[in-house]
This record gives sequence, structure tokens and C-alpha cells, in this order.
Amino acid sequence: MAKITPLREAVASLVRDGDTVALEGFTHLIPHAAGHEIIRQGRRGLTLVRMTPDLIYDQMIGMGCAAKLIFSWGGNPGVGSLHRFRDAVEQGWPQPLAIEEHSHAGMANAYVAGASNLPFALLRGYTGSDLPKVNPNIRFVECPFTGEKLAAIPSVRPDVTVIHAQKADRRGNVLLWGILGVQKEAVLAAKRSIVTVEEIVDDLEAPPNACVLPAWALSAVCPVPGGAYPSYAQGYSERDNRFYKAWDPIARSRETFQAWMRRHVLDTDDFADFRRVLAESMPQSMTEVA
Amino acid sequence: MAKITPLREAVASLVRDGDTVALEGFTHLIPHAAGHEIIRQGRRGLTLVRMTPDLIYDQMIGMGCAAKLIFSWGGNPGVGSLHRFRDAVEQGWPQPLAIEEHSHAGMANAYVAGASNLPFALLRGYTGSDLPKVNPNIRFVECPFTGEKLAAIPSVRPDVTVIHAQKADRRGNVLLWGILGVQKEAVLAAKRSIVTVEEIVDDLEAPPNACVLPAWALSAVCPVPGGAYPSYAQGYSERDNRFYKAWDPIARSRETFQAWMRRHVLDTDDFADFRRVLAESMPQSMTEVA
Amino acid sequence: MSTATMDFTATEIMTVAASRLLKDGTVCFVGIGLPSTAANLARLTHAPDVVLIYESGPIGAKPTVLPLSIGDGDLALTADTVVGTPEIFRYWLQGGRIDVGFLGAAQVDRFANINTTVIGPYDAPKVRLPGAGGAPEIASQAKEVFIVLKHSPKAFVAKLPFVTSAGYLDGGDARTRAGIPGAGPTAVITDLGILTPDPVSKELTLTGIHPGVTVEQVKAATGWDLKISPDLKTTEVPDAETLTALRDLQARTAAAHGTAQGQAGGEG
Amino acid sequence: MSTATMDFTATEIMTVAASRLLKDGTVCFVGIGLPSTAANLARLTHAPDVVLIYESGPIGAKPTVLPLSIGDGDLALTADTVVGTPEIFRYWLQGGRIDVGFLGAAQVDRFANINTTVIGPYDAPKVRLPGAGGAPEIASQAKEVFIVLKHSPKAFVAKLPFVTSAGYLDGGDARTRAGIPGAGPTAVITDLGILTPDPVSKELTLTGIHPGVTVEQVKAATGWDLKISPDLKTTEVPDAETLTALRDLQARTAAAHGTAQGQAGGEG
Repeated sequence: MAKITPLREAVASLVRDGDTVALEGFTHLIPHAAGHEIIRQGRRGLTLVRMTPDLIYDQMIGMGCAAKLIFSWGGNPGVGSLHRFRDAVEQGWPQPLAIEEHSHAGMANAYVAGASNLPFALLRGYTGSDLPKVNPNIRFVECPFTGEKLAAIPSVRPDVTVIHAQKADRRGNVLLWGILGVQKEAVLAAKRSIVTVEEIVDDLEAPPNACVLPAWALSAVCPVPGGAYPSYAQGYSERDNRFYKAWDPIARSRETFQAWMRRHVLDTDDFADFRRVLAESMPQSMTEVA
Repeated sequence: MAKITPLREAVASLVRDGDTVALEGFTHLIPHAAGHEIIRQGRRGLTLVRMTPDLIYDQMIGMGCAAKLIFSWGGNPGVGSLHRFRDAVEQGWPQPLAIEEHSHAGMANAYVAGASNLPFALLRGYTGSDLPKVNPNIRFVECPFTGEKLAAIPSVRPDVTVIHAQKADRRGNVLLWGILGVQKEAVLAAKRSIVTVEEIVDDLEAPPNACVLPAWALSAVCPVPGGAYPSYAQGYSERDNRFYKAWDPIARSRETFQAWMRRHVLDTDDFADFRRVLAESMPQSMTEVA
Repeated sequence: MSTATMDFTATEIMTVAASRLLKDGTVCFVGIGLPSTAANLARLTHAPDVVLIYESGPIGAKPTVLPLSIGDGDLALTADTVVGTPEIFRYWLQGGRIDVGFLGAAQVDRFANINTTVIGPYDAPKVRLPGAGGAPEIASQAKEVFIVLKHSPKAFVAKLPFVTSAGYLDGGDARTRAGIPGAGPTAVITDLGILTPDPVSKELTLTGIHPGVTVEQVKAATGWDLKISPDLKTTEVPDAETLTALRDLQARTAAAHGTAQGQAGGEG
Repeated sequence: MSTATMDFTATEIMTVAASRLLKDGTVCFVGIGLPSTAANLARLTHAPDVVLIYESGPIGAKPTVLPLSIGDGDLALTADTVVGTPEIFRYWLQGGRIDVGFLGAAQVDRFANINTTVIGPYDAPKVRLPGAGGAPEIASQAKEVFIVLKHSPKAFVAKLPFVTSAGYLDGGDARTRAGIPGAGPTAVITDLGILTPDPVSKELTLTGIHPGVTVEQVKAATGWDLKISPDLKTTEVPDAETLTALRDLQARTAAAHGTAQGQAGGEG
């Protein structure tokens, strides 16, 4: 049953060292605030799962939270490489990062299988690709009716999934809309879940057949307006493309990265404070809090 | 690409003798008008697929359209047995009916697998049930990671799927809402598809993430207001529970059934004509055309 | 207002007794007919936060009248959300999120296995029943199962002609050995009393009897030599408030549907 | 208005040439960056009924400006509907409903295989690239595939260090023998010309060259001994209308995003 609680408390009680953690959001609704809070609280040894690790995972990896990454595409969308991710993979800095690499189709199916309490996902996939050569978790099974060979990968079943959504009602029922990505599946695949939301409302006013996550299927709901920044929440904010571009030079060197993280994340109290400091350091960004 | 066309033409060109045909709708949006048209056009040797065969399949089976039924629950909801279905299974009248019997979970997963172009569906199911003893299409496979035993059944991949929906736009994009059942999966699992709709509108006014079937994924869209009767279309009509009760004595004997079908279906031109005749024969029913 | 009264029918006490078993906050996968009546009565009385899930797709349905079919519009309009039927079975039931599966049945046997498929041989049926519906997976995957049906020797048989949905199979630890995750049927509620499985043998045993019913009546309505608990309890009579809530619900239902509440069961 | 003009850049003719290959009414699974630019240009010019599907979920997206990310809000707001990412890959791509997969790439080899994973050994990478994204299944399951990328010896290599997504594998009928359903990459469009697979050997062959480009230039920018079609065609120059549409689109995009259209590619 969802507890409506501050993000700091939700992370403190639900995210543990060594956990398998998925922060999901497909360009839209990426839970940046929750990622920062995990960094602030110094979590270590996490297995991070995410189809599209981008800035928030670059930050978590660079700050030493992660021991392993399960993913299908890691980059700064529209800009280029994730320098902290590459530094971890190529140079083992700040620590070696084990990787388990899939395709999007594989990851999406693995979340569906996790939400469905199946031990593995079945798909037509990976044919002709070298990925099965480097990922022992890509196997093949035979159809018991046709004999066809199909790909099989283990379900993703995180200890904790974290997402951002547009709103929750006072009971903790959550509504999200627009680009949905794999968030619903990621939440339902996980043992525990944290949802940060733009606002808490009296009535969700959900259209028929909307993507609603009932309160009783969630662990914590945390009001964090603008908590997806520099990602966006449709109906509330726009993606700050300038921040994505600005991240490239910040993350390029270990020193500029560490200084930036200290000033903007470690030395700030919460996401509102981060937005305030960012408005000082990067006045050209769309940093006004919604 | 969906052609907007009269139902008679859609059935004539898309439903063929011997086809595997799924008419889906879970209490809500059952395509009765299309079922009548298939009966009127005298289709034979069909393999009928439907999770919940009810009145429309009782009629199609009793009129000799079906050689086989793939299903998971056959009855007159809230009333009792399907007498024509039972007569076919128990007495082979008007002809023997082969049955392939699943659970709802199995059927729902088989449609999902069909829509996903997988040869089989994987589920935790049928454990301890006698169904696998009587249905050779329920098999078991082993998880290549955990060794767990899981049920496997062949995908449902109909030649034609028929559904009823609330509305289509002039390009043939279809919107349905409310109880969705397995209709989307049934359409996407099929080679061809017919969608009858309450109305054709300029703009679907679909909410975000609504269940929309794009025109290019459909074969035919047919305006048939009230075409789900005695089932219903949310926002347009209510379920006529009295008709479901009235069906029981009609279907109980072969003679009353045949006379009723002749008068109401074979001797009527189309569904509007059926509704007109029904208003005469059963004035207590909610037969007014929407 | 909660004064006891004896003015109730056998079906009413069955419904109330079944309803009482549902704890507030429980997530309940509801079959249509008697289970739906009992679950909604619970929601309208002692368990306002019970979460009702129907296989047609509504999650958190709060119908104002009883649904006659599993896909009534009122279920959709009052639900927290409505998802597709595949999702109900995949993410919510198989996903392990259902506390109680609330089922009807045509027949049960001494180990609480359920038959809703066929009487007589499968290939030459004497009576062809509707079939499995959602029951096989509800019976195996819900954390526990309540079964509600009327007592008769035809319904309570020693051995089923066909096991549609697993109870305790051959009894003892057979269910666990078969790898079935849920605890299984923890109560069978009838119009005569309540049967619960023996902790070891898993044989259904009469542990509750409705007021005014004799043990002999129950034995006569059971197709095997029914064991009677030494600790047999008489069902508490329904209080006036609960009975009123039940009758109001059924009156509203009749008015809305233009018919008495169909108890024939069934899905569709 | 369709008068020819020579006033265009190499990137523009690449985009226009790629755009022209998309027939009206085609259902196209679009990668972000160059493919998205070309596909939207097609939609805004000769192919108004092209159906654009993005892996983030929009089906039938009609963005007014180019998306900078695969999940821009404009894609959702202009789409016929937006479904979850699993559904995109399961029902729409794997379901066999995609006519054309439109991909970018970091590297391609002579048999049109794609690398977006790593340069150097996988376990000790020289350059770690973003990874597969949706490409392996797009490349195998779309009915055909167009690849668009800039020509350079680093991008066009004889043999890939890592095959992320299958083209024709080792050439000949290797792709078919591997059981891959789609026809594979039928065109690779670059800033210098167009390469298409030899009908038998499946080796990429220069069959089109952009105006002003020499065969020597293309050979120098290709990391293997590139075969030149005896029937080599010069790409038609973009007409003014198309160029205007492209430039308007990019100007609108820059104005909306407060930045030039990112051509770096990438998903996320």
C-alpha cells in the first residue's frame, strides 16, 4: 500500500545497498530527483537496470553507486556519449562496471515477463547479432508445437523500481500519460516501488482505460514537482534540451564531473535546492521550478 | 488498410468457408450483427474462437456454421447453459462440434502470442487441472534459466477477427473504451479483420493512450449502430438482460430455435431489419435502434 | 442497529457468511454470481477498502448495483482503471497480486477440487458445463481461495468426473508437490454451513453450521462421509444492518436490471 | 516550383535521397536523428500518408518539428495513439506490421551488418558505443531496412568488430539461412551516394552517386574495395520545393528547441 511520503524517506527505507534498482522513463518522465536522492544517500553496489541509461545513470555510475548495469542503449540522446558510463566501462573508474547488454525488444519483454511473474521472456530476437556471444543470459528455446527457435532471456525483477508520473490522488493512486515507456511493467515487476509525482490531487480525472497504478500496488508516492528535470512531464514541463547539451562538457572530465556533482547534488538538500543552485550556475537552463 | 464498407460486403469478401474466425467482446461490445451476417451468408466449416462463447456462438453453432470451437467458458451469462452448444457437443446436432478447451488465462495469453507473432504462449497455468489430459495443445516447457515447468499453448492466429467498437473516423481509425477484453489482441493476431462501429465521426477525440486501432491495421470498418445488441456499447446503449433470459426457452428446443432464427435472421435483410422484427416479436426487449 | 435477527433465508446467510471472510483491504479476484454478491456486500459493510478485480478488466470496481455479467458497464465506470483481459491474467493474477480468489463451482470434491467442465465422460458428456473460465489459474495463483455454492449431493461429490481447477488434488501435500503456489481453498461456504480443509489431510471438514441447520442435513447433502469438526461452530446470525445492506443491494439491482439478481452464475 | 537547384549541402542531399525512398502509405519504424529527419521530410512532401512509429510508443506521429529525443512530447501529442514500449516491440514490430525500418549506424560492413556496440574488443573496448537499442529486431523484423549514415573509412569497414544488428551476415543466402524474416537492408544512403546489396552476393555496391561526387571519393571513404555498379546513376538533385520543406522543418525545429537539430543520433 502506497505511503505518501517525502522522497528522502522513501529512498532511505526502500533502496538498499546491493539492490537491483530500475529507474525507468523513456525520455519522458525520467525520475532524476530520485536518482539524485540515491546519490545523496550514498547507496553502493547497486545493479542498475534501465533500457536507456542516460544522464541520471551517468551521474549514478560516476558517483560510484553501481556495480552492474543491465541495459540496451546508453547515451546522451541527441548529443553523444555518456562519458562517465564510458569511463567506467573503458577504464574502470570510479570502479569497474559489469554490464549485461540486451536489445530494447529484449529488455521490454524482460520487464513484461517480470510483471507477469514469469522466470523468462520469450521473443523473436537477437538473430544474427553478436549479443548472444557476449551475454550468457541470451539463450534459445524451441517451440513445442512448431520447433521454431526463439530467444529467451531472464525476466527483470528489480528489488525496487522508481518512476516519475504526472499525478497521484490522496490515496496514492497514480496516473501517467503520454509516452509510457516500460514504467508500468517496471513497477509491477519489482518487489518495491517509488513513484515521484508532479502533484497530489483530489481526483485523478483519469480517462477510461488510462494508465493508472493503484495505490495498493505501490510502496511509496512522493510529491516532487519538476522531479523529472531535465526530462519532462507532459502537461507540466518541457524537456530542457540545453541541459542535455551542457552535460557533455561537464561529464567529459572526472574533475569537472565531481565538482559539479558536489555543488549540485551532494551539497544540496533536495531536488528543489538542486534546481535553485542550478538556476545560479546555469541561468540559461529552463530551471524555473514548475 | 481499412475500407469503410457495408457489413454485408465485408463478410462476403473477408469471411470464407473453413476459416478460423474469432468474434470477440467480453460481455461488452460483442459483434452480434456480424455474427448474424455470417449466418445469413451461410458460412460453413468454420473454426470458431472465442473466450466466452455465448448467444451469438449458440446461434452460429445451431445454424451449422461451425466445425470446431476453441474456447474457455461457454454459457449464457447470468442465465445458464447454451442449449445449442450443448446439443452440438452432447448430441452432434446439427453436426458434430470438435472442441479445444482452455482456461481464460490460456486463451488471453494465446491471443497475446498471436498478436506478437509468436508460435506459442507461455504461462503459469493448468497446474492440477484435467484440461491438459483432454487437450493435446496444452504442453509444458522448461525455463532455460531456472528449470521451472511452464505451460505452453499454441498462439491463436485467426484468419479473420470480428469486433464491435464505439467509433471510427473517416479514415477508418477505430476507438474503443470501457471493458476492452481481448479485442485488440484478437484483431492484431488475425490475418484479416472486420470492425463494426456505432458511428463514424470526423474526429475520434481519443484520450491519451486510448485503445485506438489504426486504419492501416484493419481490413474493413462497417457502421452498424447498435450492432452489439443484446450486448452493449458503453456510452451508446445498455445490455438487454431480458433478451439473455428470453434466449433460454427459444434455444431449448431445436424447433423453436430454427423458427426463431428463420424469422429473425435468415428472413431479415440486415441488423436494422432484425431489430425491427424483434421489436414486433419481443416488444418487452430494449429493441429500439439507437 | 446491529441487533441480531432470525429473519433471513439460507441464501442470505450463505452470502453474509462468505462476505464476512473478506477482510478490509483485501485484493479480491471476483467471480460473477454468488461471489460477486458476497464481495460487494463486504465492500458495502465491514470492508470498504476491499479491492475488487473482475476478469473482464476492471480494477477497484465499486458497482452501485450487482453486475449481471462479468463485463457490466457499471464495473468499468466505477473502477480505478480498466485494463485488457490479458493484463488481468498476466500482471495481476499471475503477477501474484491477488489475496483472495472468490469462486463459484458446479461441483466440489472432498479435497476442494472444482469441476465446472463436464458431468460424465469428457468425450460423451452427460451434462456439458460452461468450462473453466478464469478458475484454474485463480484457484492456483490467488494467495487463498474461497468457494461459495449451494449444498447438495450432486454438488458435493466424493470424486469429481473432471478436475477443472485444483483444490488439494489427492489431499495431504499433493497441491504443494504439484508446485501450485497459492494456499488453495481455505473455506467452502454453502447455504448450510462452512467447510474448511483439515490442516493435514486437507479433507473438507464441517467446521461451521448455520443456525437452524442440523449436522444430519449437511451430511445428507454431501456425497461423501463428511467429517464433522469436534469444534463445530454455529454461524453468527446476520445482523440487521448487514441484512439491510444486502437486501438494499439486491433491490437496487433488480430495479436497475429490471429483473431479480441472477444467481445462476456464469461469466460471459 | 519544382525547378532543380544545385544549392544544397551533402547532408541535405543525403536526407532528401533517403526521404525519396519512403513510399506513401508505408509503415515506417523510425530511428531518431537522420532517419527521423528523412522520414518526416517524406511525410511533409511526397508521402503524406506515411505512418511513423517510434519505439517510445507513438503510432502515426506527425510532429510539427523534428524530435530531439525518441520520446519528445510532440510525438505523443500528434500521434494516432501512444502505446507502451513493450507493445511497440511485441505487437507492431515482432507482429510483422512494419514495412520499413529506418536506421542510423556507427559502422556498417560490406554486407550491411551494423555495429553500434563497441570498437575494439568487447571486454576491453577502445570506444564504447551506445549499444543496440531497437536495432537488432528492427533490422531483422521490418520487411525491409534503410540505413542512413555519413560516409567515412571508419564508418564503412570491411569487417565489423561487433555485429549488433544483422544485415546479410556473411553474404549470399546467409541471412535467409539464419531464419531472419525481413528482406534486410535494401539501401544504405550516405552523403556521397547510395549503396545497395548485390542481388546474389549481397555485397554493398555503389549504385547511386550524388551530383558533384566522384567514384574515387566514395572509394576513398569506404574501408573495403567497393564495387561500383556498371549502371551507376547520379542522384537527382533535390527540387526547390523539397529543399524548402527540409529547411523550413529544420528552422522550425531550431526555433522550437532553441538549438540546431542534433544529428548526433541516439535514442533515450
